[in-house]
Amino acid sequence: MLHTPSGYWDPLLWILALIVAILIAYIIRGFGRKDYKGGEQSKPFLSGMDIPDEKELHIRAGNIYWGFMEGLEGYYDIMKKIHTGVVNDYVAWFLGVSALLFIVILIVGVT
Amino acid sequence: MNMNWLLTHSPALLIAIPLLAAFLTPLIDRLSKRARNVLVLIVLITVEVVMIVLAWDVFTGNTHIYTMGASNPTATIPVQAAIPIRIVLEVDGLSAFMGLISATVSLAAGLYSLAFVRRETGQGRYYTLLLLMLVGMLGMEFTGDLFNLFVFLEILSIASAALIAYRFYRGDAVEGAFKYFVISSLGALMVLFAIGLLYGQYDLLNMAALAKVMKYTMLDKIALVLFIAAFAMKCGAIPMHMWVPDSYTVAPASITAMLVVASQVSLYALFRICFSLYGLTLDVTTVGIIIISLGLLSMFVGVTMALPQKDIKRLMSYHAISQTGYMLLGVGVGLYLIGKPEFSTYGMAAMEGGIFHIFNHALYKGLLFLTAGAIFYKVKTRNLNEMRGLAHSMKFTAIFFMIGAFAIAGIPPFNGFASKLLIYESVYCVSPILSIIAMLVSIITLASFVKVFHSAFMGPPMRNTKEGEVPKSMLIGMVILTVGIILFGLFPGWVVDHIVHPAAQALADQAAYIQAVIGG
Amino acid sequence: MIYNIPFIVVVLLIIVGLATVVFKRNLIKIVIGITIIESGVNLFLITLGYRENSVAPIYTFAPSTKMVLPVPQALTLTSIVIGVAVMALMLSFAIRIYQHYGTLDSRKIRRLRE
Amino acid sequence: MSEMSKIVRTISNSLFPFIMIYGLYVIMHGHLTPGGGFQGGAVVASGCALILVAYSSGWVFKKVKESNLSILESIGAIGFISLAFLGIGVTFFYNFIAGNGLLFGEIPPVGPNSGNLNTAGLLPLMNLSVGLKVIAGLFAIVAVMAFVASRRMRKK
Repeated sequence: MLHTPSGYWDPLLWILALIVAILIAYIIRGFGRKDYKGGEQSKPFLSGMDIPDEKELHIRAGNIYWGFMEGLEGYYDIMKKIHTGVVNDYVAWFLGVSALLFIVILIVGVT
Repeated sequence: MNMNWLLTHSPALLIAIPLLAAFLTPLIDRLSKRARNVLVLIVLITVEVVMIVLAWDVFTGNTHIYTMGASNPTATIPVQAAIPIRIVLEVDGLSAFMGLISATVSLAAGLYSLAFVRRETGQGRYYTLLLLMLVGMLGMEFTGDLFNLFVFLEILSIASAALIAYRFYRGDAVEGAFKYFVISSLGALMVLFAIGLLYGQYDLLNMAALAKVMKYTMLDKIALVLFIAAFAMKCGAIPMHMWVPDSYTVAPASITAMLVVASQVSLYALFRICFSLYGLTLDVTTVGIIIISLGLLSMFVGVTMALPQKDIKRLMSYHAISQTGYMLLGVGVGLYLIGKPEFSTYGMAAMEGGIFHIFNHALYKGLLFLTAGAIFYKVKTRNLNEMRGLAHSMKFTAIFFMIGAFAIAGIPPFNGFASKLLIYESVYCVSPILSIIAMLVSIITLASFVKVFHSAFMGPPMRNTKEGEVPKSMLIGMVILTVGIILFGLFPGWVVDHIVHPAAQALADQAAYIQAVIGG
Repeated sequence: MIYNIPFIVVVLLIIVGLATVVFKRNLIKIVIGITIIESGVNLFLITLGYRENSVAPIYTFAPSTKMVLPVPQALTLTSIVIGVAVMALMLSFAIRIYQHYGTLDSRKIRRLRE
Repeated sequence: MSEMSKIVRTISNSLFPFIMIYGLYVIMHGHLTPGGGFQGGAVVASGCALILVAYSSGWVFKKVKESNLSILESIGAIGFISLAFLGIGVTFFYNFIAGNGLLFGEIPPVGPNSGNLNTAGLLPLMNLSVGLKVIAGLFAIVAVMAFVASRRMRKK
């Protein structure tokens, strides 16, 4: 049992709760109709388009989260510009951060 | 050889045994490959066992001091002098904690290497350098002497650079190694310069003795800036992180797991210098805010950069940066609150969370890199676009990957959740925004590992790969880390009370650190 | 004043070295830049141990005057030894990179990026 | 790199023994005068580098194998650490043969003196092993680099 500032965390208790929850879910599932299967609804639905052969269907990594990347395009453009891969720039970033820390600790942080 | 003798000498033995074995390896390599592997394994297991024995003793409250070459291991101050002159090893809670991490991950990486580098040439040198990396890490953790810290830092970075370039027949491996080495030797030189600044003022190199007389003058501030910049760069804090994905990607997977720990050791050095060397003389608010903001930046930029990556190891290296951010955040909040009334509740919890996260991260990120290596071993590519359906043939690897991914995303009941919970709850005290960002980062982490799992393991099987699982020794290496993750996940309370709390206490209590060496 | 000149040289050396590493695109020149910084740091350490009107810390026929501090000299020596290893490794990386990429221009050596 | 002219070779032949002796002197007197294992080793290795420049790297590799050099290097390192291990009855690196009157075991005289070689216990032995490591290591580095460079030149 792990005591945190405002409570506690016990994984064993959590697993117990998980098992109980799964049991309850299984019981609720048991109320369902057994014959409610097959037909149109069990087929995959892809925006009304034709489904390619199910055995060969696999979304490539490059296409996952396409929308997210598209939405944050400006941010990712900046990031691409920063990550040049030139070793001189790495050193320049290091020196830049050191300079910033100099300013913060030596000038701003007066005790 | 009784238990007491072993305990007294264990700090020196832990550094000396791998060092001796490192140079024996190339000789034995010429006689027999099998004998070399056995030697390396025996040494790694010995280090792990001795480390557990030592750590157990340290966690019960005894700080171990070892003075090299003195007539008595605890005689830190020679009779003729008033200050510590010899090299002093000081193993307190945090050192033992970090040593435990290094030994465990090295053992897993060593086992994994047996099969993983089987087809490569120059294995004798590979194991030499692997043991030297272990020496560098343990040395940096145990030493109580600033210059010695620099020496072990350089041993660590030279060994790491040589190992990153281990597949030298690939151009990108050498490129990554060169980039890593340029920036890390520059950082090490800055550390040396800072050590010179401190030595020039106080004529001391021993950290405890320095801490006692530290006045926080202008030169001390300059030294502090150089230390923070160099060690933050070495642990991969954004925006000085660019070498991390480059070098982690091209190194052999077992070495990448070690490199993760090497970064954590730099993090240890950063914390050690902020807390034990400067301590309360420091302007804790400013430095705390600096470390917190480095942490936030690392968390957020690291995870968002990980999301679009197509190279599996590159993606994981960006996650390594983002997870380092959690540690910086947790311990930074601790530093920010030190000396304030909230420290005993929230500050301590934040530091426990940050330090606990170091161990958790070493375990699950090591495991994830090892699974990435297993995938590379099988399909000979790191590109996620070119792989699919690997779960059909690599069932165990898929399960290990899933456990690692759940742990890194902070899904209960794995270990990542426990440390993240501590961090979320305690940084809330400084500002609720910190907690919100931390949770957001966790969600994006899960999202990107869903992507990896989907594209590597799901879908129809690949046509032109061999069936079957990776060799047994690789699986054993992964099992060690998986068992660690599950145990730490199921018993977080015990771990925090008996392992993490002494480590955080050692970091927070500067007076005890000084007293152990100087006395009085 | 005269005893401050070494410190000025130290700062100059480090700045020259950093400028070399940041602005020169040739890998060999980057290695040279690192070596210049290292020389600067070594000079700094040696200068720290200097005491006015004192002799080298050798006990053979030592006159009974002050001696300069031997510790910074030991530190410098260690740092030089490490520097040799660093330079050898970096140069061998540069040789390997030249074999694979056919160039030493750091702008063209970036298969790893983003 | 091809062989250099006869003049260069003759002069390096005659210089080589002196450089060797000087380097070994620096290693042996490491505990008395400035210098020691690394410096002396570097001097010896630079003497070897002179031979390397005068007679091509191919010639040198016919005489010495790189793998033998790395064995020597390992032996040097093992010697150093073993010497440190020998003191573990007291502490690691404990100088247990200083001042016991045997090999390197005399107590150094106090005050200005000409220096006694037979003092300092473990230190001269450690200097010797470091010297061995540095000679082998530095010579291997220089020779391998010269060899790689000359091979590339021939390819062009």
